[in-house]
Amino acid sequence: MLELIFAVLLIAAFATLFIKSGRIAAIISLIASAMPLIAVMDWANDFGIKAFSFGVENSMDFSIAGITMHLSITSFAWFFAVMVFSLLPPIFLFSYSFFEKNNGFFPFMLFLITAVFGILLASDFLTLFFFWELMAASSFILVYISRDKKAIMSYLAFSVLSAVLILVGIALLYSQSGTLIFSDIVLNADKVTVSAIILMVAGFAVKSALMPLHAWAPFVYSKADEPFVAFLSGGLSKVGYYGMFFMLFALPGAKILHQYFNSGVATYLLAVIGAISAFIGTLLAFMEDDLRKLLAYSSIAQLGYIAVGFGIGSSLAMAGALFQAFNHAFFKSVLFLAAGAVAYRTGKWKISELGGVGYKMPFTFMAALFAIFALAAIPITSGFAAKWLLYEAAVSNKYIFITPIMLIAGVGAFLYSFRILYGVFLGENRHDDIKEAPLPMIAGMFLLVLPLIIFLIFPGYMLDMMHSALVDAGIGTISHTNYVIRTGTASYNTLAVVIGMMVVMIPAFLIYVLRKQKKVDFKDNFLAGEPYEFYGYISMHAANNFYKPIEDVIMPYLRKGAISFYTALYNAMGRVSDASRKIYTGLSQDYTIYIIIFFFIIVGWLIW
Amino acid sequence: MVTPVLMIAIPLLAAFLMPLIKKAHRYFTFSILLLNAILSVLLFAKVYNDGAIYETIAGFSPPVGIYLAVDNLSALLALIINLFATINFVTSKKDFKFSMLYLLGVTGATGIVLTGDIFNMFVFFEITAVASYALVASKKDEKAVEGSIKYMILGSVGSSFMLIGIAIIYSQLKSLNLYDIAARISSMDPKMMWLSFSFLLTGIGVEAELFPLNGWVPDAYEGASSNIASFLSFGPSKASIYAIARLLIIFSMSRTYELALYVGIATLLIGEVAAFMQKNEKRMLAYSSIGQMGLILIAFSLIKDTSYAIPAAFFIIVSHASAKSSLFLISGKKGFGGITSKYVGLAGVLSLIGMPPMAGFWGKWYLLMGIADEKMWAVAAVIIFSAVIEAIYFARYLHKNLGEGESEDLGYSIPAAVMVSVSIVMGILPLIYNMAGGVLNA
Amino acid sequence: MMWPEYITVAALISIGLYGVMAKKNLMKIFIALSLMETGVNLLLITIGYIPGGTAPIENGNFAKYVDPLPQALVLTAIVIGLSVTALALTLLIWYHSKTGTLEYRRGMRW
Amino acid sequence: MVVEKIAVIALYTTIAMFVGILFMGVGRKIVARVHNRVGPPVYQGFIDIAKLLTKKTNISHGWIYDLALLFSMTGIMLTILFLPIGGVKLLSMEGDAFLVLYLLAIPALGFALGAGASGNPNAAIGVMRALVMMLSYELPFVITLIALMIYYDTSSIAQIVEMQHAKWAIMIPPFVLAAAVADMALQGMLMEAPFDIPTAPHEIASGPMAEFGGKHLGALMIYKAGTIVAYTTLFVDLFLGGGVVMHDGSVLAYLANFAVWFILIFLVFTLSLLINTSFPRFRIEQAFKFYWKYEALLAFISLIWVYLMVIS
Repeated sequence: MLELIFAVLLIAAFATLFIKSGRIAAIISLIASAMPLIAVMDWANDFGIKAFSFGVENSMDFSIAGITMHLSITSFAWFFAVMVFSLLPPIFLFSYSFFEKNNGFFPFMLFLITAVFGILLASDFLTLFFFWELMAASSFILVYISRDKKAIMSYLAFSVLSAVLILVGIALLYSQSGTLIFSDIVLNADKVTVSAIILMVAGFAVKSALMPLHAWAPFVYSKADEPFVAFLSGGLSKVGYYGMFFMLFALPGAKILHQYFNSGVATYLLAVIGAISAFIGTLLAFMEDDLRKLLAYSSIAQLGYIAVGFGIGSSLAMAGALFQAFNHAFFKSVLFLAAGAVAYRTGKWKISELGGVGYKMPFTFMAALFAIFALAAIPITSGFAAKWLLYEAAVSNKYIFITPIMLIAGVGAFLYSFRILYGVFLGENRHDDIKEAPLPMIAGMFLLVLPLIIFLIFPGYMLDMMHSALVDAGIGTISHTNYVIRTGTASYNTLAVVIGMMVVMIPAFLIYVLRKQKKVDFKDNFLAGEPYEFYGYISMHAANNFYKPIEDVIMPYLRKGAISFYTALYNAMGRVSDASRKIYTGLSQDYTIYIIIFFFIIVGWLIW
Repeated sequence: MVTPVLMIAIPLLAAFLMPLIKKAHRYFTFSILLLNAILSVLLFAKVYNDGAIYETIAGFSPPVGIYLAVDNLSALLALIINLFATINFVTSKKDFKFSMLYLLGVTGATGIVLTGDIFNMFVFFEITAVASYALVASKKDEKAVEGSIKYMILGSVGSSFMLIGIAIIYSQLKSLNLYDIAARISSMDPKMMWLSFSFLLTGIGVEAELFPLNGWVPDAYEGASSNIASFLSFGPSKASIYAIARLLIIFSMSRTYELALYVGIATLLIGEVAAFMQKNEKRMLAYSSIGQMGLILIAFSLIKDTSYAIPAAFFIIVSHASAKSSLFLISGKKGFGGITSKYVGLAGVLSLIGMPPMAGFWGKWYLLMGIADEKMWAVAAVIIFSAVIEAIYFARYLHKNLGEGESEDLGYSIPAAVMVSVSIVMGILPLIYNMAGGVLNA
Repeated sequence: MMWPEYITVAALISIGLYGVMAKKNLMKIFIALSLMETGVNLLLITIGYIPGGTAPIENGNFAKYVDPLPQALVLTAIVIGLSVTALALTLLIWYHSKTGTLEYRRGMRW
Repeated sequence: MVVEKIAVIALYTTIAMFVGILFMGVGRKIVARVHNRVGPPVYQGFIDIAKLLTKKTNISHGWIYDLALLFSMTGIMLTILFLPIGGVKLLSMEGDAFLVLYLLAIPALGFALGAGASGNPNAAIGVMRALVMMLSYELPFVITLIALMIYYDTSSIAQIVEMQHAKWAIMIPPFVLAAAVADMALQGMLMEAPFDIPTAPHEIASGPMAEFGGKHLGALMIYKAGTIVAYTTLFVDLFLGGGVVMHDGSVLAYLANFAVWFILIFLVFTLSLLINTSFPRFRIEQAFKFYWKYEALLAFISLIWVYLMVIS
């Protein structure tokens, strides 16, 4: 069965490579992408969750070039697999309408899925790295389709950086333990192992866009095709975190780091990096005018929280981190898809050029609205439960630096949420001639919203899902019922919040919303009945330079960021390159001198 | 009935018959190359099954006789050279002289790989080198001629050095047979041994594009027409780097391996760094080739210590031969211009930077595993650095070629696609094979 | 030892190398290359030479053979050198007809 | 049991609203006196709200616009439910300070929706200012909150209140500093001068509320009343022991605690009003700098102080 799934994915990938029509390719991809999801659902039985069963075996060995690749599912990989593969059918459903022509999105997306499936199933380092690279390659081609220079260059450079960091890490571990199979590896707290763990965590962090290694994200997220970006931000970043989770808790690297440094300084550093990611990502997000860049920085910020959870490493924090990962997978996919739907209808990306889309595309707006609530962690969404767990974890460990930064980043999320709401969906109605997005797009987005609603009322289900992952990783779970989470010091009852909210909302809803009234043209609001032409064309849309006052204060401090650092590095490297090429003077006389010098040097070196 | 001699003799004879077959020379040459490729497949199969072949020519026994020695790696290299030569020749549109030179070049490269005699190696070097000079110049414009002249000057200096090295060895051991030399190398006067090694390394290093002996590389690649640049990158350079590997095995001393490692690192760094900002596409690919040769040399320098070195070198050679040759084939015009070129470019670049399912992935994997065996972390750092540099300039290369530009020439891009698919096949063939088996079992 | 021969070899090779390194005119460079090849060929012959030895023709006097192999090698090397020189001159003619000079115009570098 | 609880909750929220509306009137009176005016009667708030709620609105700006009201009412009501009032824990065992922080942000997002849907640029600017203000004052406030959490080793407000039975937080040296910081944050939360930037009536026509009228405005006034109670109660709960003076659970204790709570929030509110009357309005970036530079620094000093106290 497992071979069958790989075979179906690959055959579908090759088939779609030659299909011109985006519609047919989308249907094929949709069916193919359901295969791993079925397998994942099937494996739920293994991890304490009752589900239907097809009898998909959960481990398998391939032999390649004299090396055996071991595949088997583990509880933590399963948890990540659930979140990653649930995203795919809705995304392909969305793509059915998004792509008129198959521009290469479908085949490489399917290769990407194959790769991700392989990464999550890998139980030795060769398999892990092989599929990791396959993922990097296929996602690079998906970026390449976007034709944007910065996106292509930064993505390839950082993909390769991540790959070689991981490869060197694997090599270091291999040199220490002499095996590549996860279950056989025994780690000691020595220098080589510790550097291997750090290198590999850094390598995985590239994919999860953690702060100093995030420089590719704004470019790629803002230029590649939206369905792919939805998966990149929702799914692939989680694969990076799966790698980190695996290194730190399954292997278990965190303990080794702790032993080696005699304190939790290394993991604390990870948490600090995550918190700074969240903080700076948020600040950059709300000052961004490009909708997709805004979402990119918001992704960086939201993903930072997961790193904080991993860094703290207590059961609370891990539950929060995994919960946050799950939520982020869904709400960010919805947001990117909604951005795609908006662009599909309007062709615009700049927030200052959009406006009033929500009046014409109410269902898209509904989906996006709910995703934004989850993003901002409004307590009526599952987004809050995740962040609550993280805050609790941070404050109960008395992290006086991380906690306020995380909290203020959480507040900052409201700022960019409003920017999306006001700038794109509400405000001045500039798009009288657009229609609602096509049905498959809406269906795709609502399918992705569904889990957010389920886990809003029953966060306990989510904690059940991650239960075996956390137990297997030796972290331990927290006490909870279906709707109450308890920590040592506090508890959070979603039912109380939701019922309380309903009790207040329903009467107000009845009083204020269910009335028969005349709808006012929104233009009357700010033109006071004057004809529109009276002012000539004045944009009443205040979304341009929206946070200007605060931007003026903050920006000077953020000007020297990671991206400008990398640009400077690139330029410096360019100068070195230009200088070193001067060796090739174009004169055979000089080259002969080099030969003589080389000869005498090696003679000297060898004889003396 | 497959003997390695045929693989040298047939194209050599065919080359000299060429003036007689002026009209159908392209079909003739192509069929000869195809025959050679088939022979090399059979040869590889034989060597793979029965072990290495040692064959003497002209009846003398070693150490005096001419001697061919074929092991797994050399059979593979012969296969690659002949296979790519066949594919590459499809793009040739020149007259019979070109075909003749081309056949000579292939003969020489094959001979370098298969021979077991150091002076024969020199002769084959000269054959392939003289053919390559002429081939580079065959474009007949100023750049081609200038590149060819530089190549020729440095090549001649290099061959003189090589001959001096051979003379020193012969004066000491009275033997030219590689295995004989290898067996008795320790009986040489150490100073003479080091001297001869230095001469040989310098001499072969010129052809093998090692820093700082590679001054001709960018100019010759830039001047040459696309298919000749492609030929240079899978033919002479690969054969020469293999010759250096043999040289290292013969002078099997830790100092020589160490030296090779340092030279490899220097070559890798200089090549990649120089390519980083190079705007001229062919020059960039040439510098990148230099870097890759350094990588191969690093892999070879680990031969003594780790069993990962040979597969690493092999996969990098395959990856580089197929990817760089195909990139050269589609280079030389504005933009990829078509879907075939675009995917060839992508696959080539992905193979070079070592991503699966290309051969380059396995090269990178085995190389790093070998380095792990040796715990040479500084080398690992250099490889990280150069990989990132390489990724950046190849990304820029890919982006630059995205523009519409001229439409692609399928006569070039389809052979390029076939070449690059060799890299893919080498990377994934076992995988498909196993998965098909798995499906059947289920 | 045969110092005069070796000194001649060293001198020829050095002069050749000097010419390749220092001369601007491509023709002179190729002349220097030929000189260098001559030096190398002389080296090969010197290696095989035994003072007082005869030509390696079978006449029963085995001990006084000059080593025949180097001479065979030199023959090959001379042929190769010849072909290289011929090609070089062809290229020079082409170069001159394209550029009107026999020096590098330094268009190709870096 | 459940019915009792619901009855208590309903009672307390109603009382809280009345208190809030009363405070609005009192506030106007106090401000007027400071300005040396007579001012409206203290029950003016009730009159205004009654009048507005009886008005009929004939026009609609669409359902998104109405969400503003739903969200603001919901947010503030829930906040009150999750805060202990005079030691009475309504729902505050079911959530903690983080929940309260986020619940307090719901109205802001609601306003964002409403302002956006109304299409009025002034409203958008007002919301922008409100959100920036939120970002500004939350930093120092959150830091003081964390100081409290670390000191009492809990994040539940109810437990923080309980643990202050012996000694109010404000009597502990570092929390004097923290309370001063939190009071300035409170000034921002209540949108009183010098931080009345978001509504700024003369500048941007009351900002987010620009388009609201009739029943909507009435509901907003109730919301405003709710915010006064909620924020002052939060401050009292955190630093002044929630106004709890008797712990025996008798009826008398209930009454006494309630009375003390009432007095304390009145004092806090009055203090805020006095600051309000004596300062002109900051610009938004000045407010931001004020909170993030000086306030945050002071708050952080108190946090480190507390941290050192706890770990030693």
